[in-house]
Amino acid sequence: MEAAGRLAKSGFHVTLLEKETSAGGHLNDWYKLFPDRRDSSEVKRYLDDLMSSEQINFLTSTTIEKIESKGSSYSLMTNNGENLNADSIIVATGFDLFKSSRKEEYGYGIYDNVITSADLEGMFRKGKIVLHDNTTPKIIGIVHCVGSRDEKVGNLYCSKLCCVTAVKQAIEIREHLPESKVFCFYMDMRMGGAYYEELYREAQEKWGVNFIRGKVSEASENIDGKLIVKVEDTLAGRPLKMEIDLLILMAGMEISEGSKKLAEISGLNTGENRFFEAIDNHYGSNISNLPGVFYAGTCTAPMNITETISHARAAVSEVQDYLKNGKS
Amino acid sequence: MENYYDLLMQDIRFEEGLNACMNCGVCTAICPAAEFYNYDPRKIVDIVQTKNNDQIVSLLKSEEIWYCGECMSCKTRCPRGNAPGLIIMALRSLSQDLGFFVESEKGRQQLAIKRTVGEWILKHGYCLYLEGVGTSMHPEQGPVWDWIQDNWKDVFKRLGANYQGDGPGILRKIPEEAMEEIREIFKVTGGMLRFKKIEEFSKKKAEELNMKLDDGIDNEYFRYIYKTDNKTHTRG
Amino acid sequence: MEKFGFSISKGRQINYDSNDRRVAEFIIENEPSFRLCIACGCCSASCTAGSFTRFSLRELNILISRGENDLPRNDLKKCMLCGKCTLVCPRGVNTRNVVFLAKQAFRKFDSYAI
Amino acid sequence: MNIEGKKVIWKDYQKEIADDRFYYVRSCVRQNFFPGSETAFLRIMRDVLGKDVYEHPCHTTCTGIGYHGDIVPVETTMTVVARQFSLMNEAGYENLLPSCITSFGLYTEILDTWHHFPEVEEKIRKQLKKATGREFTVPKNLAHASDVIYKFRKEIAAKAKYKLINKNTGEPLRVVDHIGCHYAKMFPSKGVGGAEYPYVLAGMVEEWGGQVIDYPERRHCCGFGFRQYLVQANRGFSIACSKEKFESMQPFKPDMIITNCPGCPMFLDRWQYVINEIEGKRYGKNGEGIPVFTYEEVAGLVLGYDPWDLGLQMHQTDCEPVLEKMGIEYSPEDKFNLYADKKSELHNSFVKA
Repeated sequence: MEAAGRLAKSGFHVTLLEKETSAGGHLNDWYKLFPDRRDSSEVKRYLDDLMSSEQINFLTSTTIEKIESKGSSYSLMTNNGENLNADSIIVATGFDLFKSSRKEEYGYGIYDNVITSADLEGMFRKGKIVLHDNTTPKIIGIVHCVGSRDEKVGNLYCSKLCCVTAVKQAIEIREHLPESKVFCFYMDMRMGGAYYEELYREAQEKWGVNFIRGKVSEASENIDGKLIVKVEDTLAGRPLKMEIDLLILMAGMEISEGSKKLAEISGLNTGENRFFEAIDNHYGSNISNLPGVFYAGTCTAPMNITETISHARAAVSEVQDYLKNGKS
Repeated sequence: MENYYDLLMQDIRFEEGLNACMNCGVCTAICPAAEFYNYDPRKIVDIVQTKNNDQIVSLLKSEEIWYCGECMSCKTRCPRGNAPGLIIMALRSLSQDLGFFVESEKGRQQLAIKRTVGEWILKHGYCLYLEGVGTSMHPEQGPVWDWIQDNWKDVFKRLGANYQGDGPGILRKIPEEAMEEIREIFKVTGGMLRFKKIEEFSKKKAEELNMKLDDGIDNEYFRYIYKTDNKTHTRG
Repeated sequence: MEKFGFSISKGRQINYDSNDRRVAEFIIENEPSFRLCIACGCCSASCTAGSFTRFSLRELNILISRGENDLPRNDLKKCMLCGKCTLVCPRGVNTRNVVFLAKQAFRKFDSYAI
Repeated sequence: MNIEGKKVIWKDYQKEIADDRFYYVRSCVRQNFFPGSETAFLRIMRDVLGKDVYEHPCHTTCTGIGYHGDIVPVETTMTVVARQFSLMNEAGYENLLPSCITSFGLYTEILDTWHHFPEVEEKIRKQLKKATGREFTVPKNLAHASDVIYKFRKEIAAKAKYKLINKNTGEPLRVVDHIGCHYAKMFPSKGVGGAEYPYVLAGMVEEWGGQVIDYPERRHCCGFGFRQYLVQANRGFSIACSKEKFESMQPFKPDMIITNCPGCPMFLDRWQYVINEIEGKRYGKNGEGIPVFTYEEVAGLVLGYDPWDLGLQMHQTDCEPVLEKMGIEYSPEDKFNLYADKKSELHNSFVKA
């Protein structure tokens, strides 16, 4: 959306293809953003305003079925049978949240009170954090690194944003439910963004969130429907077992299904982490292996919103440069 | 001093079991041994991956490498594809090959296993031998086991066994030529050598402790290693 | 027990649900910085007592906050209250006061004093 | 608990199980403690399902207990296993069918190691040749005996005389399934249903009318731990593991436990007796224990075999409460009767087979 808006402002004719019925992706599902916890709708509004240009042809419920190089341009065929011609393409196919049921030992989809970070955002939107039986949870556990840093699910990388999401959500839970206790189970606290570490400190200081260093090994359900969590408290060097009312899985980021399909039909390169691979990680992170095709955002790696918007702007600059000078 | 890390690397299980560990503790969290023994598989993996020779020697002589039950629950969960259980098996093998096992109470027990299970394999072709498992050494087998032992011929016959008989069937007598093959395999592949080392190092230890160690299981040293629990291994 | 030659082992898991966390709560109430610990180990590294005996403030802080009081109860005796730990803490935890309060709390909640 | 979630996972773990012509290898523990189970298994396979199951008189232990007791080196174990393969080749069979879970796990692990380290397999070939003059090819299919019963659970249900249903209440029996650790924890894809929610026993129980109960320590080891049981000084650990499981399952009021590993049922059975002796505690209803069964015993009961032909008299924890609930016709006074008429008939039929 950022790239489309910016390009339109510069006078280009832009066609934006969106597989859903509206643009915005995961931003639509999130309630408040880290680290300043502003409402996600404010960022969405900014993007929508950018999109209001008449230079943008916005096609929803549209995917690409075929992509062909026609000399110096590309011909795209959509699922609606439409043929589009483009001098340049920006790929902004985003990410999918890791499907938490694949971490079988955490019982997502089996145990009623195991939910994901995305499910919790839904609860925040409704203003009600409740268990499956509509009662209020008292002890809440947050599991970091679900689907990240884990060879068992084929993702060796860190998704980068789950730690800060966990801290943000822990604070929000404490705000909503002042009587509750929150436990974060982490391997390393990776708070590498502006004001992330400060948020972590606030969670400890102001909100009394508990942090236990250890990867949760399994969750199970007892006769009362409570979850039993097994973890090693590695800093104490002892295994630890506790009862939890609600367990929240911090689902990591994976290449989206849409990206996978695009990679198959286009010949765009993907890396070992299965995200799209740019020609250079340092100075060419927008540039793909196909001339005139550029990347923007989380289709190349986990990124936060700030980074995604910056990356999109950089893609715009690459497109401009390409159309002006580089096209041969 | 030998480089013990290199020696461990000669064991295929060590190579399979050790990748880079990030100390997440998922193995300890699920480990039955860590739940009851003063034991932390995460720390063992962390020590061996440092390749620190002194620390590895300490491990080879320690009690803690003998706590694992080899259930392999750790392997299911490790996010880095390690198998602490396999690393333990390599450590135990090396500890026996070098004679370090007699330096710990739990390590010394290897002789008891060799003289029961080990001997039974070579004599009878199975790891267990009905007449060797009595309630004097296995009181937990209970009154029903006494009844079975008193009447084993009839009990086993009724249940379709072919006890010490020819041909196929439960607890049959395995033909001598087959047993000879098994013994030959033990000779060729290092099984006999392992047994010999367990015996020799144990005999030395028994002398050092001034204890009697004859053949078989009815002697002072065997009883000592079979029954001693100095109560430092668990919390209570 | 004699009959079988062994007794049933007791678990050593930290059982958070049944542990007594009154000592931890007492410390937090009187020294809220206790919560800020990130277990970096600076306190243990600079600890005078820790360089001569097996004594880790980092570990004791964690154990107390989990309600595992047995080791801290006895180990805290080793602290000489020199205060270096407080000086070096990157999170501003007043560890010296934590030790002080912990001793006080044990006196308060335990039937026996340290 | 949402069973649909489990079904999704079960779908992902469908292993290949051979249909016929099996090469059976016996279990050290099962032969000694549950001989009736191996007998029942072969009866079911041959008489009920009409399968060809061959047993070579010259086969031996895989050395599993010695291997996991760490007295047998890995290369020795691999070579003994290679010899088992060689005997199977000699008999003209390709589908290996171990009675033991530790064997099954070990065979799986060795085949995996050889796959990743072909030089190890080469070395073992040379050693086997040197020691015995034998050569071998690896099995085409490897399935544990419980996999095969799982595969034919519907055929067994079709011929069932009894169901896992409480005859008096009409309610399904509440069954705890305990899977041997080495069944799938090392290689989840080699177990029916995977490592976290194995379906191999649950599938049998459901098919035969019972209800499987999940409880927090479901995946916990029984505590055998090889050396942890073999040496008396270590048994405090072994029993503590089983106790952990009993304490965890008790609130769910299970009627019985079903197992697929030879060792687990023996420990879950005997440790109940010991806990009662030491602490005066029992985990079943009305001061009884919780009866523990092998899957062969359960299949046999469902098919209407005499409980004493199945060897239930060898259990320390009484099985009668389950026999009563299922409405099985049996003769209580024959339990310890060594000279019951049936024995010779059964014995003869078996030896002939």
